Amino acid sequence: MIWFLTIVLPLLAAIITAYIPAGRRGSGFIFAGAALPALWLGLMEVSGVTAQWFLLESHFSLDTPRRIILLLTGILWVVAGLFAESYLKDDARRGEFSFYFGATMAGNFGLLISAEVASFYTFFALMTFASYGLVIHSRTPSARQAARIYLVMAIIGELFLITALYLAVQSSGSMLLADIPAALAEDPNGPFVFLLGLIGFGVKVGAIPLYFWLPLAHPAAPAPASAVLSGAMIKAGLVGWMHLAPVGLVEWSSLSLLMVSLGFAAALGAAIYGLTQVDPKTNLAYSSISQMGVMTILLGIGLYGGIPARLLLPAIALYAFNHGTAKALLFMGTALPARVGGSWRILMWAGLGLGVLAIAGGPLTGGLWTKYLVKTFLGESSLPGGQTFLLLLTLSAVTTTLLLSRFLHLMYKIKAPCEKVAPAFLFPWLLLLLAGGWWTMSPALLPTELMNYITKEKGIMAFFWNMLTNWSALWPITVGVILMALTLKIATLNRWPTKNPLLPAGDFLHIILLAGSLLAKLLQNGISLLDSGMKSLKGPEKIFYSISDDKRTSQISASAESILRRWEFVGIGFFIVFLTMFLFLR
Amino acid sequence: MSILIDILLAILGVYLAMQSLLASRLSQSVFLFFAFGLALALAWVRLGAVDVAITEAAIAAGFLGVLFLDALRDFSPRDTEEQQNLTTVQNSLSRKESKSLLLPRLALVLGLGLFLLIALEAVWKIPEGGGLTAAAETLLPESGVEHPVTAVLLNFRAYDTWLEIGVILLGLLAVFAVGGIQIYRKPIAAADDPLMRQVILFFTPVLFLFGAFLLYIGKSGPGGAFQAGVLWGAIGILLHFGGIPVYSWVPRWLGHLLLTLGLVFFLLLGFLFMAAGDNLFEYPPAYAGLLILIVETLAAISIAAALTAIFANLNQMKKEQPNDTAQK
Amino acid sequence: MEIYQIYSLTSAILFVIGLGGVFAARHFIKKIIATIIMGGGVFLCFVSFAQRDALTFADPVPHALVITGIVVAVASAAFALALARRIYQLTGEESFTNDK
Amino acid sequence: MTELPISPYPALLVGLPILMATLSLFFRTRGEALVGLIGALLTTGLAIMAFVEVVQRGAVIHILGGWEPPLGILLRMDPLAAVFIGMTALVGVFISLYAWRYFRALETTTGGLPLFWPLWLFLWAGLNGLFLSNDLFNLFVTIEVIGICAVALAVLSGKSTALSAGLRYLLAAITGSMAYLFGVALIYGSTGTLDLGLLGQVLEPGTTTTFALLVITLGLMIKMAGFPFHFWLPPAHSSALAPVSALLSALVVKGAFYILLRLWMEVFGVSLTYAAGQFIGIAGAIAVIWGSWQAFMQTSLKLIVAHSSVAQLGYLLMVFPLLILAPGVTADSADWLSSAWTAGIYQVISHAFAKASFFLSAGIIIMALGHDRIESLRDLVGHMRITAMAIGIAGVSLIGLPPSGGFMAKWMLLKGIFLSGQWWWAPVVLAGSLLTAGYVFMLLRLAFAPAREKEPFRPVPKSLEVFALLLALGSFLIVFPADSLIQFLESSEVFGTGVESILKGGVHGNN
Repeated sequence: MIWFLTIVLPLLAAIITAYIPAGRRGSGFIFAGAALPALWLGLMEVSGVTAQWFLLESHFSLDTPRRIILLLTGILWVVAGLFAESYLKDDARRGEFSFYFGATMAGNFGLLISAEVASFYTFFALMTFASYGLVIHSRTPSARQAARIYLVMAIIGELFLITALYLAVQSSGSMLLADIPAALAEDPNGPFVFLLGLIGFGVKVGAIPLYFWLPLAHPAAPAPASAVLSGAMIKAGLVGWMHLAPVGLVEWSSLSLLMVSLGFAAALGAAIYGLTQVDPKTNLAYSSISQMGVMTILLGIGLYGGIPARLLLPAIALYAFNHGTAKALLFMGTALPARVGGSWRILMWAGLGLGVLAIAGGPLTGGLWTKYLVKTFLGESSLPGGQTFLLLLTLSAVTTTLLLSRFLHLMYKIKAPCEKVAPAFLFPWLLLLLAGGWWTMSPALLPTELMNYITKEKGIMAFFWNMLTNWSALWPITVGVILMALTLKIATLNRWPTKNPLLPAGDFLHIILLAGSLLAKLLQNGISLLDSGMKSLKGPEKIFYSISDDKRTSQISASAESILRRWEFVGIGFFIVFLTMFLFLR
Repeated sequence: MSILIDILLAILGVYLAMQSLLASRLSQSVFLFFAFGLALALAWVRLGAVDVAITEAAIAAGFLGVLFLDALRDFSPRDTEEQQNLTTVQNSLSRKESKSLLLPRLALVLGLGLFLLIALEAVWKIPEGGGLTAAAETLLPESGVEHPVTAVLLNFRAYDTWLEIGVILLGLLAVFAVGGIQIYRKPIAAADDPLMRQVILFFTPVLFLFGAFLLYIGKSGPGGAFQAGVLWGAIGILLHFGGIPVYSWVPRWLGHLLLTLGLVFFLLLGFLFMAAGDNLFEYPPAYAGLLILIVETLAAISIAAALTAIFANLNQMKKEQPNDTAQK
Repeated sequence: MEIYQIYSLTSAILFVIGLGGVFAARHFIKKIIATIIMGGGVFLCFVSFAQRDALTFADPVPHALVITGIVVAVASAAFALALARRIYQLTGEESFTNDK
Repeated sequence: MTELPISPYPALLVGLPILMATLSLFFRTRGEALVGLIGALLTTGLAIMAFVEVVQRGAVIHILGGWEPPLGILLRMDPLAAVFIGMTALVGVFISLYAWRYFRALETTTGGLPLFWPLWLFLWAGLNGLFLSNDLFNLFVTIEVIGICAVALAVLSGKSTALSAGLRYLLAAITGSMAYLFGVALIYGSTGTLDLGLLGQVLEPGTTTTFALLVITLGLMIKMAGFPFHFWLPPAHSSALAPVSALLSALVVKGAFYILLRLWMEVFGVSLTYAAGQFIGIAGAIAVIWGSWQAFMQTSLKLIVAHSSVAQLGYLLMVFPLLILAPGVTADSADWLSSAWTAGIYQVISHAFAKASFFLSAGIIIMALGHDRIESLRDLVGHMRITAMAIGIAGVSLIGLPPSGGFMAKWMLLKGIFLSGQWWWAPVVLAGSLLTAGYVFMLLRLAFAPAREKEPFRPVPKSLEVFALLLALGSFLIVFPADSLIQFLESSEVFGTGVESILKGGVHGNN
């Protein structure tokens, strides 16, 4: 029952809240209530169920990594729901927002608890397409552009991942997701199928080079939606990877190296590119890409063999949990500085600071612990160049700190209101603090096996208070902060852009668009369709539209159709079909 | 000797069919088509299918011929193809078009030729099937009629026949539908011509009796509901010509009753026996002959009414001003 | 060569003529006539087989089928004629224009 | 044959709608609509009862006149027919409700077009008769009933474009049925029977059978607008009134497909070859691509939807290559047959729901705007939320995104394609989906876009919008009983069978 409630309640909430008249309150609590079954499932272990009447017989169950992520997701949706109620109090389209919000929520929960391919894909698609409504919510030109690109990328991603899932089902001979990794490990085509999945889910994860929609779409949505997009939904792609990856069963060295190097490229590159941005939300989006890079690295190690899935996957989930709560904290935090005044600001800054520390893996935070997990596994893997990777990981802590202190600086520059006020959504936000990354160390989430493996009987608290680990976590952050402080204080070094981003957000996209438009131009020249020319660089689908909207194209296809509509040609078609089939049948 | 007649008849049929499509004047086309229908009717007679011959002559050649002739008044009297050829000469643009059509037409003819060869082979090589003559012969005594074709039509395959009566009604509804949104209008009578009226009034009872005879004889020989229906329908059409629009005299409800009588009675009778535990259209053998005669009579009335109404509607299409064009 | 074979071969020819007429004729009326010629071919085919399978009487089933078929064909032809006349009345077109 | 239980439902399913149709002729506009609607509701109820009967008792028959085949005619309602009849009833009842309201709204200007009701009920009877029929000639009569009704409905508006399209449609339909009948004549001549069940046992391969198969197939392909015979469909479907367009594309074209499927699988197995199946598949594939592309190029809503029908019907033809096995493959070892059948059935049902909803929505938009140029769809979301939602949902089902019936169909089709190793069809399915996504999202993008200038949206009865939405939702809801539906269908004799094409002559056969 609770499994169905997990999905049905958000859908109900979507419909109910869409009809709450403007000015009335309560949508927040409805959403919070709708997420309760998910929280319950995240905390308690409930045995799975089978629903024969849904799709092609659906199964719902959870394993440890997905349970962790479900808990994270549940928490984020509760908080975002509460936050959204007061954040969007005066928004004209709040009903619509609520509808998409609830639908996305149902999809997000559903895909996490699905144990077989059909319902997983169904809910994945529901989440993907419902969140289109969240991205386009503000209807500003930039939101529209972001939404369009989001949609195009989502469809491309869906195509890849349905193919991957499809082939995986073929190879395993069962619809159950749990059977897939073992089957792929055996299958000679396994790496290829996994690569397809890597691309398909990579769109959602924001992996290099498929991430370019993300810095546009995440900031475009309203703050609570950005928080769930970046905190929870992005993890859905990760879950997809985890479903497909035969961790610990294979030694696919090239795929593993590919994932690790792409992960590092994301971890370092995105952080550095993010520094050039001036919008705090874009900053955070790049940080998300960078952090997802770290998770990509972890999963990549798993494909090299040696580390069993029961240790590695929970570790990835724990890392995701820490990042998700902290990132949601920061995203929602972007709404705060302009509305929080007086002494409330101390609380706000404390929260933001804590979030930044947690992501950078600062001392005495949950981030420290999860980063330690990464380090441990990276050190233990037999991957060539392991030591270099460890060094790079430390370096990424520096760049992350740089990026996030830049974020804090940008936030600092937002003008505070004069009077001493605190908006209603400060409180749900504070609630998120309670759900912070420390939970990753609590026995409720941390599997005993993993804890024993890492801490070697010393216990988690001994680790937590260990001076050495705390120190080694502190210095990269200090370096980062000092670097940022120096560049800000010393005028000659202060080259930070203030008005416009140094480089456009969605970097890679512009290269694609450029290449695409060049290609389109060539195509047009080639078939002498150069008539309208490329008017604008609005989106990849424009290339298609520019061909289809061309007068010549429409003339040609219309006249072709009108030829097919003439009786003489229908007759010729009749005889061609007749004679061909006669030959085939004789 | 007799085979020569058949060959000549076959050649005549093919020639008339070709000519009616190739004729340059539309009126020629229609007349040749009329002749084709009669040639076909002769062919049926040669093949021993007298029922089919009567039906063909009455409906396909007769009724349809009248409809086509009536339509001729409507279309432009000028010669369509000829005129097109004329304009082709004058207009270089359309000459171009006809040139561009040459290749497709050649391809079409080639395709037709190959299709014909294969069709001939298929028909030539047809294996002996045996048909259902034997089965019909054994079951004929149970059917309640003596003529096998009537037995098949109204008993063995009564379902097809029932649907077919429905199709005639549908044909009328469809003709109504073409009239656009103004339906159920009263037809307008033709010009008054006293001489013609007299002639027609003279023929009316003759036709009626002949129809009734065909209906009754259908039990034991060629004839039956369709043939009788067409003859009675011919009365309505003739009266319409003679300025006596029966169709508009009849009140609306009666008109509809006549139109649907055959179909509905047929079905209700079937339902009645179905309620008694039989299958649809299953008659108790003892009453089968009588029931079939009643069904046939009502069906003939409905067919006659439908044909008259179809003709009346088509006939007055020309006269009616297309004033609903303005509403477009 | 049996008598029925003359007619069954003729039926194939008539069918092909009708088929060609439907595709190649321009005027509405001619297209309609072509469909009826097609139908005539088909019915001839049926009846020729009835003659072949005759015992004490010719096979009655094809006869009945042909009577049904003729009536159905005539109903559709009457409908087509009504359409053609109405189109001519409204637009003055006598054949299909190709721009649509 | 007679061992199957006898039931009165098959006869009632044909008789009742015709009875109500004739009854409705006796009333004036309002009364006629009321009688028509009651008739539609009664027929739906009857269809549901008949469906339940088949669920409980398995396939049932009705021996018309008490004469058994080959002399008599048999109506047979097996699970496959029951599913088609049920689909017709479900889609039909929503369209009827819509039509009732729609014509009430039009009453002031046009007199309410009362002919719609008798014609629609006749059409319904024809469809039921077609699904039930087990006799080659009776099938001809039913497709003629359907054809005349369909064309008469299509020209109801009386506009010259509709009339011209209607004549084209009618001539195509007559040509198709005459070709079909020619094949029937040859088959009767060579076997002496018309009953499908008996024919399947006695038909021998040979030139005559092959030729008969071809003219029958071509005739039916003209009727179902398979490529390259789709020439009549877009003008006819786009120029008809909204409820009529919905009926035509949701139900009428499926009738020809149903016969084609049953004849190929049940009767003509002896003379089919693998290559012929592939060829039909190619025609379907071209239809998918061409129809979708044409839909994409159109600028008026109804034309988009009509061209999309061409593409969606192409998917149906693509089922055939999967059902005809390569030489050397036996039906027992071909484990994709069930998927291919499921794909076909689901494509039929989901397309019926989605396309009906699409056309009904188009009707609403025409009623509100007075035309259906797609530029005017701008800000549809703001004005007609429900209709926009219906278009979106129906569009998603057409694209084949989950969890719609369209997804089910495409998923099963892909499954069949990969299992059978005929991977070359897969790109077509994907490309078709992509192009469909192209025009559906083009519409949705416009629906979300802000209006350039305020065009007056006339008020439209809310219930119309609701019926369109319900149909769209139906295309999703049909996924839920998928499992039991397939199980139910599997008890049908023909479902899940394939044709083994070994040693049947032909290119892959005995040379």
